[in-house]
Amino acid sequence: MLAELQFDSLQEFLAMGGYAFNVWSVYALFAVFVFANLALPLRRRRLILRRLAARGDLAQSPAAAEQSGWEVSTVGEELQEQQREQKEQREQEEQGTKP
Amino acid sequence: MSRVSAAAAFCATLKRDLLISIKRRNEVLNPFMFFLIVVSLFPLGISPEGAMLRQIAAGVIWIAVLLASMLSMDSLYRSDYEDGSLEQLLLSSQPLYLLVFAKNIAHWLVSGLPVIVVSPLLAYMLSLPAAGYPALVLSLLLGVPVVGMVGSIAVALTVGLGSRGLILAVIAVPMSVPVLIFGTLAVQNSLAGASPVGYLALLGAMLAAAASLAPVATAAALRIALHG
Amino acid sequence: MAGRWQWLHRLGSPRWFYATTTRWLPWLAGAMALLLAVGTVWALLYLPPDYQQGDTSRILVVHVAVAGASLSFFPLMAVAGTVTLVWRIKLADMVAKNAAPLGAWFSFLTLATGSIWGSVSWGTWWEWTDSRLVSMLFQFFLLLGVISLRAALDNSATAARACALLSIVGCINVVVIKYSVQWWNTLHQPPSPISMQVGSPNGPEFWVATAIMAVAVYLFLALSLILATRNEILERESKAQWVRELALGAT
Amino acid sequence: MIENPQHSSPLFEVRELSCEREGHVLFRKLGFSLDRGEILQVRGSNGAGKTSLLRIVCGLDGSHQGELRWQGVPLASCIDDFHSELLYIGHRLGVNQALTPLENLRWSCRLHDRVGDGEIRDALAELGLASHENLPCRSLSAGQQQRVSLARLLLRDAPLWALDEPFASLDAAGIALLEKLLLRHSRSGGAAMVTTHHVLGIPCLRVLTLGLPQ
Repeated sequence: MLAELQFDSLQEFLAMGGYAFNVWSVYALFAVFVFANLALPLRRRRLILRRLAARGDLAQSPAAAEQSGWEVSTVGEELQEQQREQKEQREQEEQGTKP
Repeated sequence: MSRVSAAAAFCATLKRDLLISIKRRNEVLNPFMFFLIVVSLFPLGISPEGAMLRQIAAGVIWIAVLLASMLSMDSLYRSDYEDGSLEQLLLSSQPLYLLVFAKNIAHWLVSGLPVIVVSPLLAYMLSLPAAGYPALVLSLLLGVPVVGMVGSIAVALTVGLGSRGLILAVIAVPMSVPVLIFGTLAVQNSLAGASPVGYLALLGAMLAAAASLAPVATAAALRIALHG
Repeated sequence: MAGRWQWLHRLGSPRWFYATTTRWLPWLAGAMALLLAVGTVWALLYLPPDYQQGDTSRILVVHVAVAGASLSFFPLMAVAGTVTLVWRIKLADMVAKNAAPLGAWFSFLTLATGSIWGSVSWGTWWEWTDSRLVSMLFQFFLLLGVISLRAALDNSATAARACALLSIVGCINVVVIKYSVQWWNTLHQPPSPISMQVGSPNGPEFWVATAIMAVAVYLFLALSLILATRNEILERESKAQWVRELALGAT
Repeated sequence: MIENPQHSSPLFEVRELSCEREGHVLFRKLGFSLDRGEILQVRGSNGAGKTSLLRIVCGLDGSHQGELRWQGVPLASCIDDFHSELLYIGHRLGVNQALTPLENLRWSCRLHDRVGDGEIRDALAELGLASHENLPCRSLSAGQQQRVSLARLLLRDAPLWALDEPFASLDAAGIALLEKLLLRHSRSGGAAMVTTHHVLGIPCLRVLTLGLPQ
């Protein structure tokens, strides 16, 4: 079922039976569409990799194993320490307002 | 811990929302006035004589209803989000979709019903023949709650955003296209002498689907939006 | 129980996805290029012109292929959305995030090629009574809605799950819109001189060329989506060790 | 964290809780348990994750890793029971500006228990808002609106309180009143998590400090 060539000459092929504009605009749009949606991601990939490589010396993020960022303390010493802090704050405010 | 029955929470939420809408009457009247203004623009914009208006009357009223409901829906969850009541709603041990359904009903009573009641008057102004009035009112009666409930999903998704960029309309209006299509078809069909029952039945089916599924989706959307 | 979920989470790990796609990308790209070339040459050079539409039937080959592919975007995003909401697999969100813009481009191309073809066969660039084109228009609007919701929500975790839910609701909506527009269309069929429903060109060659082009377009869809998702993985996992090594190795 | 000696599991327990916001780690492997009668004060600099922790504990925020248990049962499987025994007051107080305090409280309590208007009036009176019952809340000061939300503490007997900066806009009398309520709550076997920088003069107080260098 070897289909034979439909056009005899290049001009006829380009004329596309009088619908040159329609057919070629569709295939042009299609070509741009395929090229854009493949080239853009690849270009973006190069930019990302370059940016990541430049930041290569970033400090290691802490290992996820040990707990961090918080601590629980019971009342005992915690309360006195807070009250001391608050007393100091009040004294600073008074000195601040006196002169 | 005796928990209050879901029906009691439903009624409490319904009463509360109606109370808020009564106290904030202007927030409710503005969309309604916008609806009246939009409808009265068309005769000026297109042409005053009846023959032309008659053909577009149903579509004009339906599109104006859609746009007005976008504006009125905006305030559905916004004030509750800003003052923290939405969190209390999520933290109630009652099923959230039921409370959302109560809010939807309250919103429909306050903003949907007035539009439906006044639509025959506007239809007359747009010289729609009297034969079309019942179909128009019935189609609005069935269609407007669907628009409200499907729209409330989009409102819930964008509750944290405030109204910048009118993103609600971009998301919600395309979703109400089927209701618009069958609503206008029902009226045009009744004008042409055929019975609009077929389309009203379709709208009824959409209402049943929306009433059962939309509140569940809205509840899920609220939980997602508040996880921010 | 852990075994089954393990498999699912391993499947969902971005690193596994990146490694697997690195292996398969060349084959995918090769197959796509080959089929695309065959399809285009066949459609442009060897397809006999249709007795009714003449050479514009060559447009249909591309239009039908792209239209078919663009119909698969909302189901794809709805499935990815369900996976994001239920199992919270980050990879699904990465795929869905990149599928939306690509889907919008596909829908736009379908509308463009459709109206260019219609300008000849129907004599007008836009025809409201073609239900496929009108429902594609509203799919385009719904996709733009998902994209604008993604852009509007700044917290990425909320944006992922909000867009997932909107994709699921949107997918149902596209189906309902399609049938209501079709129903509406049968009633508003204007009695026009030439029959609006110009039949698709007959002859097996047309359908074979379109089938090849359709497969090529699906491969292109997969390739473009995978490339975009890989970029997304590199950006989101930029702190991971394997990404750092990859970056240093690549440049 | 030594296992709890009593055979019954603690009222509320958090294990291995980690939370990340846009790539920035708030805390990692956080663990504590809250027994009946205990008040836990959550302290930390701004942005340390105090509010996030409270919202995670209340089940409002799902983006975290770790395990939360309510009376030994994982939170996910008893969320409704948990919510019926939890009282959360956030930065946003849940007080609608258009409604009066009476109407606000009638709704927010009605979601959980059967509460009569009489009890609401007594609670408002105890919080010094007797004469403001029927004024719309927008005409009340921030401190007064805070007291309206605190009235819920009297109206609902929820074992677990989660209060986010409850002392924020209170005057001296208000602070004393809230401390009295907290004391009464912990004596009657309730527990509470409070995020505040105010020094709480309450026995059996534990302090969780967030935002420490990692």
